Amino acid sequence: MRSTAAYVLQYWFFYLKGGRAHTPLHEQFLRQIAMCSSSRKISRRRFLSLSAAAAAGALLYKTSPTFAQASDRSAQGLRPQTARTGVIRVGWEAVKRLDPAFASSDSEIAFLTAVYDYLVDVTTTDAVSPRLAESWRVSEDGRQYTFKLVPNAKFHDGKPLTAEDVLYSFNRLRDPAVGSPKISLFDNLEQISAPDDLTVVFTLKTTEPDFIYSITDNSAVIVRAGATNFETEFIGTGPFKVERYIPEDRTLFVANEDYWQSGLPYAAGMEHRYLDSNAAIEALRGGELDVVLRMPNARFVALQNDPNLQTVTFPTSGHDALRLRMDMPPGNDPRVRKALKMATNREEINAFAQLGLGSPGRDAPIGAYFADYFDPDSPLPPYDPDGARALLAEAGYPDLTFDLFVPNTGTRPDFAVVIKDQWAKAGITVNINLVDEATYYGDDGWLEVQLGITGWGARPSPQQYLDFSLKSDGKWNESRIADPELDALIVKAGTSVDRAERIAAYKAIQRKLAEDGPLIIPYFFPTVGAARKEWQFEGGFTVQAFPGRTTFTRARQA
Amino acid sequence: MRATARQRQTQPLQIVRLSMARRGRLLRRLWHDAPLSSIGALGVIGFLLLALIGPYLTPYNPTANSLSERNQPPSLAHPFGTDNFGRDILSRIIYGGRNIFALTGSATLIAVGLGLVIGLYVGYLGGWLDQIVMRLADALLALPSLLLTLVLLGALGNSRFTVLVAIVILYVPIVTRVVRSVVLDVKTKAYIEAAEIGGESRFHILFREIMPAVLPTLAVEGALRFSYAIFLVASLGFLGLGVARPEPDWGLMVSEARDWYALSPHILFFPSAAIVVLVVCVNLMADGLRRLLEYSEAD
Amino acid sequence: MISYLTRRVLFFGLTLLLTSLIVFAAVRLLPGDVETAVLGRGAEPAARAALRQELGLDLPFLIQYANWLGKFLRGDWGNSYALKAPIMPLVMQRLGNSMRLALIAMLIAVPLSVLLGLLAGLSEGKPFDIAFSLISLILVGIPEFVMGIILINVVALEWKLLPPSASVPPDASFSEALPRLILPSLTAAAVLLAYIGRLTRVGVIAELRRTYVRTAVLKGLRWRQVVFKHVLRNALLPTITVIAISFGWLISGLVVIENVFAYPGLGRLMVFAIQQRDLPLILGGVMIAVTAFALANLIADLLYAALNPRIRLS
Amino acid sequence: MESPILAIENLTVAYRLQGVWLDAVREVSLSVNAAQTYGIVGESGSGKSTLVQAVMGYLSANGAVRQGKIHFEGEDWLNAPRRRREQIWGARLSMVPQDPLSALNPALTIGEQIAELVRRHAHLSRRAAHARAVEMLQRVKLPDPEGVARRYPHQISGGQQQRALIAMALASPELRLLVLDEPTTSLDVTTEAAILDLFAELQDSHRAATLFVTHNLGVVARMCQRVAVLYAGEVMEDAPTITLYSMALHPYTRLLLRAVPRIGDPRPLQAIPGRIPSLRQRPSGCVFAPRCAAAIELCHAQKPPLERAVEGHLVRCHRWREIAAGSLRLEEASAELKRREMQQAEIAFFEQLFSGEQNGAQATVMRADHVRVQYGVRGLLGRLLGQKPPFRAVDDVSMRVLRGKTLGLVGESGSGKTTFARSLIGLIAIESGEAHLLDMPLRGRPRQRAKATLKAMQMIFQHPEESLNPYRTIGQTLRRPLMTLSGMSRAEANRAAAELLRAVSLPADYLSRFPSELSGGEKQRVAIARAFAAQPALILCDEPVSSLDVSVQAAILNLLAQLQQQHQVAYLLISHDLAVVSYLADYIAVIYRGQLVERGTAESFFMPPHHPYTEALLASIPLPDPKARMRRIRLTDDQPSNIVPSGCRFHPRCPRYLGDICRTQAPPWQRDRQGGYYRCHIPPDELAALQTEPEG
Repeated sequence: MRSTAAYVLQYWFFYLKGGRAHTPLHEQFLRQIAMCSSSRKISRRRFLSLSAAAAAGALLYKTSPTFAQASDRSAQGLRPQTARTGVIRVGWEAVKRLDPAFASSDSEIAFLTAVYDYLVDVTTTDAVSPRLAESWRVSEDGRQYTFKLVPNAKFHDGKPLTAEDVLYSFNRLRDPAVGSPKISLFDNLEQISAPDDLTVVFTLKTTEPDFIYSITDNSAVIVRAGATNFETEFIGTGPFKVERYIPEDRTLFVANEDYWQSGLPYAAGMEHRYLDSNAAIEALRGGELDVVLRMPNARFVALQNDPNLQTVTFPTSGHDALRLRMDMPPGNDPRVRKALKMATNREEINAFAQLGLGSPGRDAPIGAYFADYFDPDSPLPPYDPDGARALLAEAGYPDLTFDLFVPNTGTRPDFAVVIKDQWAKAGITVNINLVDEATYYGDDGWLEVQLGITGWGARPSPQQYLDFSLKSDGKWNESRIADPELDALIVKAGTSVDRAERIAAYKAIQRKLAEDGPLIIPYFFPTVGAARKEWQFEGGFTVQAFPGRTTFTRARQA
Repeated sequence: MRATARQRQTQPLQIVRLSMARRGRLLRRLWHDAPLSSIGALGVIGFLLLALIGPYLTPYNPTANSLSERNQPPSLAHPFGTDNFGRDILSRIIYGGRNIFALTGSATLIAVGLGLVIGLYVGYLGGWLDQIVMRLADALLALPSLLLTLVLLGALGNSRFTVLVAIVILYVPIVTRVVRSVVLDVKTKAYIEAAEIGGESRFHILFREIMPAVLPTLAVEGALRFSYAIFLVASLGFLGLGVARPEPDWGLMVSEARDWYALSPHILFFPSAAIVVLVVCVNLMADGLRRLLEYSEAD
Repeated sequence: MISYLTRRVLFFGLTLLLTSLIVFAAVRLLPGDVETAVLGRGAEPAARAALRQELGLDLPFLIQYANWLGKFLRGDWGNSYALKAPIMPLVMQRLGNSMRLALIAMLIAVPLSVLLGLLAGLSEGKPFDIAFSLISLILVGIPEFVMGIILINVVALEWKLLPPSASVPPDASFSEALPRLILPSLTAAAVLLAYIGRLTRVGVIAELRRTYVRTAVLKGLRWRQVVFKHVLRNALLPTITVIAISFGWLISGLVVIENVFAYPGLGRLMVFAIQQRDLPLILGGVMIAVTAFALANLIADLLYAALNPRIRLS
Repeated sequence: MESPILAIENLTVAYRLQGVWLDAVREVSLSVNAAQTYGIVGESGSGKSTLVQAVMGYLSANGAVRQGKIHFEGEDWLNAPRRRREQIWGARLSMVPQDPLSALNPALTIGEQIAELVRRHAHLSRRAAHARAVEMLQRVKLPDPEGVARRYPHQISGGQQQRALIAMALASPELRLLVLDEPTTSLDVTTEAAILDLFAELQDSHRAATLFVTHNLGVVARMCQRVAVLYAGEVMEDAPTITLYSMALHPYTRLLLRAVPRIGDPRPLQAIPGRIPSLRQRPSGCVFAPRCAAAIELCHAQKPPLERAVEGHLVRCHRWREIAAGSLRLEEASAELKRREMQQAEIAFFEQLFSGEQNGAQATVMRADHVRVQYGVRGLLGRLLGQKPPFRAVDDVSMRVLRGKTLGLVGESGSGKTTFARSLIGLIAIESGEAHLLDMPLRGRPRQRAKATLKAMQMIFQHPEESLNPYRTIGQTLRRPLMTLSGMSRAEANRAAAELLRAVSLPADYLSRFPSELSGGEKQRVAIARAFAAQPALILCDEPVSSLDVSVQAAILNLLAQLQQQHQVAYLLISHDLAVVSYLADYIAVIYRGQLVERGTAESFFMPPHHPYTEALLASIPLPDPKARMRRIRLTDDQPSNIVPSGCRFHPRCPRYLGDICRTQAPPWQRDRQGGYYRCHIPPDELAALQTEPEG
């Protein structure tokens, strides 16, 4: 039976599809969603990536004082040299600040990643890999990190890289006068020294097993000693040189012929185009772009069906956290916090907001990405809206009403929309206030609101989330949680050199947060990417947890 | 000589208060001469009725999500299908229509009302005040409407109220200009002078003697403004400004559906079609209004 | 004519001045303080104060305005907060891009719409006229973003006739850029076409009813002569104005179109600037858009006056 | 006898309005011979424009010929294909339209508009066509024809535009029929006279037949050899001009002739009550029967045929024989009708209204001393904005209006007469000088004036269409001044409004009507009632009848006269029409370019000596009498200019221009023997002698 509207639609389908008959796409898509949301099966590829991460982690955190050596260094130089061809075109949102001390968005970091080098890098599986530091060593007490620099790195202006540049780069990030928001990353750093031109030593005040991740931070690129003018002069040691930067339009890069990793990059150049994600996807489909790494999930699902594209998803530690302030009613009542957890169906939220592409969250910022630390059995209250309603009534809040503040970006509004619906079943009224993201974070309003959704980007270690937002003295303690026991656990997790002790601490933290935390974290973002098949990626098409860190040095035009 | 091109003199349309029979005759004539205009007017009334009583007819909550029913193509249960949250698109369009009429309609009404009063006063009084107000109006009109709205949205915050204020600020100068041009014409008419020498108060002259002559033109202008406002709000919604999610706003629905059209084109189609149909209907209605006024003028 | 000219130019200047005041005031109302925008979060109070002084934010509003205006007129438009680049070249380059788009849209829309409007007006009430009216009405009713999405998906992605994005490489020659500009131009032209066409039609119909047309017919002139020599000459005069007005519309329309097609035009820059609360950039961009619009109006007015003997010779 | 140029047989033309065909012209037959000028006279709504369109073969889209034939030079004109018509239009058949400005293309030069016609038909070169255009402009006596050819329509005056159109119409040497569609209606009386002279002259030079369509009986009398009287789409009477004016057989024609005011004729005008039925309401019997004083049952029941009374005299009336025999005295019949009409008027009402004010010792109601009025006072901004330079419309005008008397103020358009009245009532500011009304100073806008001042002076406006607010009922309109100025309650005002309506001979149920439902004459009656509502001492009448049809005009003038007699109200009567002024006025003043040039009593006014301007005005009036001798004093067109001539302002156009003295010295006021004053350098006796000389 078919209404007139259905006929009109049929025509519209046909029209849009240029009149070709085809299998209705949405059915495929629905099937896919069903798979993702109903079964928790871990895909093969995902399984592999998880175990790789575990292996890398094991390698890295060996307490033995031997040098860690990355395996992929061996690949370098073995490949036969071929002429560099092609310009790989990548779609990004517009860049604003190109000063490493301030850069934050994917596109800005992508720019830095192309122009500069990190001392050490992270892999897609959260392992630390060498870059300008060809090797490094952690002292017995865990307070000294010694990095050996590659000998043949040169800046784009020809000056060879020395330890002095590394010192300058890190000291600049630590300098209060510069005012980098990353300054606190290095609070624990006592001093940096350079025993010789190719050796850098970081000395910590106290033990900090995750300190290596601070070295891999997005901002921690190595700049030329003395450089200050980062918005107009782009001199790094990286694989690409900036040929031309056209604000709010594009950046043209050319391959750095003198790159110290000889043979890289394979492409003759790279182009970053700054456009919004819809336009970027259309450009990708139309062959105007080669790679798009960040996009709405629905667009990604649709792209998976495009025969011209290769797609990839990886889990990350990035997530959206719904959080309630605990220093005021009703958030100060544990029953309320529990009731809210009970009123929330996380799977459904994941299915709606992430189309099942995300990995499930358990109300703590530690997800499956951190395979060692993740506790899949933390005691979450079961989904029970009626129970939640009863519990609220018991707590004296039978008609709870919240103003929920939500940045207007990503899947956060979708999250909010579903929460509104779910909580309504428990008798809770939610008024959604979508706020412009720049305003929301810019004015620090996000720290003040009672109920808000905060997006947290991917980080290589769970410790940062805990230090910043869940310690009573955390810089961004948005929920105003003040639990001495939790604080102690966080400190222990962040400082202990005993691996087992750390794992135990992380699991204890997860348990606490699941039972009585101020957060609801229903999912961890996937990182997604799509590239045209004209480009081949050595080692497969991969995307970093923070997509901006993805390098395209090993992309080759077919 | 003030007949610059842009200041197109709007002739006052001589609609005369009519007896019911004459009104009926004119409507029949309109139906006969311009059935499309009549259909447009009926369409607008239809949309209005739908917005008023539609919510009582639809069984769905426009913001209620349903995982099991997402992205369904049109069916009997969901004539326009469901969107990516499993929300009934027809319901959302109906509620969105409410938004259109409530926000856009009231903004247009306020702008038309303010423009009417300002236009009456400056047109009738003339002089310095008139010059200043008209220069100011020129300046506002020189701002491309969407840019002005964006700046205002930035300045006053992104809320429905701001959209309302923006539309009012945008349209008051335009309406003022139109009203003023009619007033300039009417105020030289002998009956206005007769009222003046009859010792009538300014209020009486403005609102009892002049205003009726302005109203017909204003009705046409108001209808056009309304259709432009629908466009503007839709464009804002599309740019992610104005009405916030999950409110059912047509422009917002189009914008959101952009992620989905490859998978479920109907999510994009229906709100787009709703915008197009309503705007076309409003334009047709404005055309019909103009014709009616011409008739009564010629009659 | 001379007095008319001076008056128009005077009004032009006055309008720009008032507009700049309005925009300046509106922009000053934008929330999110400038210091945070420039220095980032967590800046030292001293640095903030220094910046305030440097930017002259301590001064009374009108003095700020006067300072800004003085600098603006001297071509010193300052640096963009967000992009850290001088504003003038940035805005000018974007304006150039937008103009290029607008120009192509006009080149497509104006001749076609005048022709169709004329034909429809001449065949008032006949099938061609009805078809034209209906189609133009629907075109007017389709928002640019819907039109853009349809064109991208059908023409670019399904038929693969043209590139889907308008992201034109820098230094691209016109012929290289052209294929990328066609779709956005068409989107802009569609509404323009309907709009100008409808008004031309109305103008032609109105002129046909004027008494002088009867005089011309009763001279025994051929219908062709009557239409092209008498009617068109008068009917197209208001069309010039309409084109100028639609140019203003185009600037607004381009904001949406440039966003849909990712075209590096002024409109997209403005949306970006407003999102970033980049005050100097907003001011510079809006002022240049307003100037362009007002200039188009001025030119149209002068052209109208030059072509219309009633104004030219008064 | 040669065959006629134009032969119309039994023509019926109809319009399709909302799906119904309505006849605008019915069963009209007439034929126009070569070199003949055939007049068609009719009031508005008589179908004369439709007839013209049908003759031209250019009906509007919703019009069609339902029956009948038109032959043009023996050729079936109605069925001629478009191509054929295009060959004939402009070449053998031309038209001079009513409103010259709108008939000319604003975007083309005058020369080009004429030349293109020549090129089309005579196939001349561009240059030769232009030369021909200039030659034609010269033939229509335009000064500087070369210059005019280069100008655009808006740059020349209305009279010149009309001359240009005449030149265009006559440009083809093969012209056989010239159709004149009210060619002088929109022109000033002096311009009209000059244009009529031109036609008369040109008639001798071209052999084309002329169809002259007008509403003005005076024009017809002067120009035409034969006249057809059109009423409600039908020919009422068709006769040689002399016969028609002396021995009209149709009651309508007779009444029409008696409705025109004639200079020096104090008899009350013959008004025709009612109005022309609209297209929808054409009666089935005689179309004139509803307004006819002599109508009998037969007239209502049966349509009279167009009968031949004598050879060449056709009439459509059942009772023409009685009229011809003199047994039916139409005047008596209509006097009877008028009595019936007057019974409705509640004369007592006005007496009661005015009773409180009977201390009429004060003879002067209004006096104005050295009043000056300036237009377009501009400040700095105005100058920057390029406003026009200021223009003094009224310059040093002094006058007195006496209780119960009428002062007629006469002048061409733009002479400042209306401006003067408007300055008195406060619609425009007085620049200098002063005016008093019953010793109350007249200063400021109406809003700033005392109630008593407003109450004592009211105004009747020129256009009835504009003087009533179309959005307010008659009742609302009449009630306002009663409440605002006389302080009545709403109920009292309602009653009084009904009385007022009765006083102007309108039924009381008009109170709930809207102006669009009234005819022009009825609207003007309402406007008069409104003016009287405040019981003023002075009413300014600004061209009160100029936009009304002849038959209605008479009724309004009669009403004004009668109301004045009853209530001793004073009138300041402004008109360009000396006949109208002479009918009502006790005193007459003539204004030229803002200055009075002559004033005196009405009795003496029409006797020489006159100011030369007055003389020209008098000579311009087309008299509704074909035997009247025209004095040929003609003025050149007034140049549209704001520059006031030096010396005597009239000297550039003066037919009695003396020389330098006129150009350099302002003329003095001179007193003639009858007690009138005029402002001229020529002494009274000399002037009187000049003006009584018989025309050569």
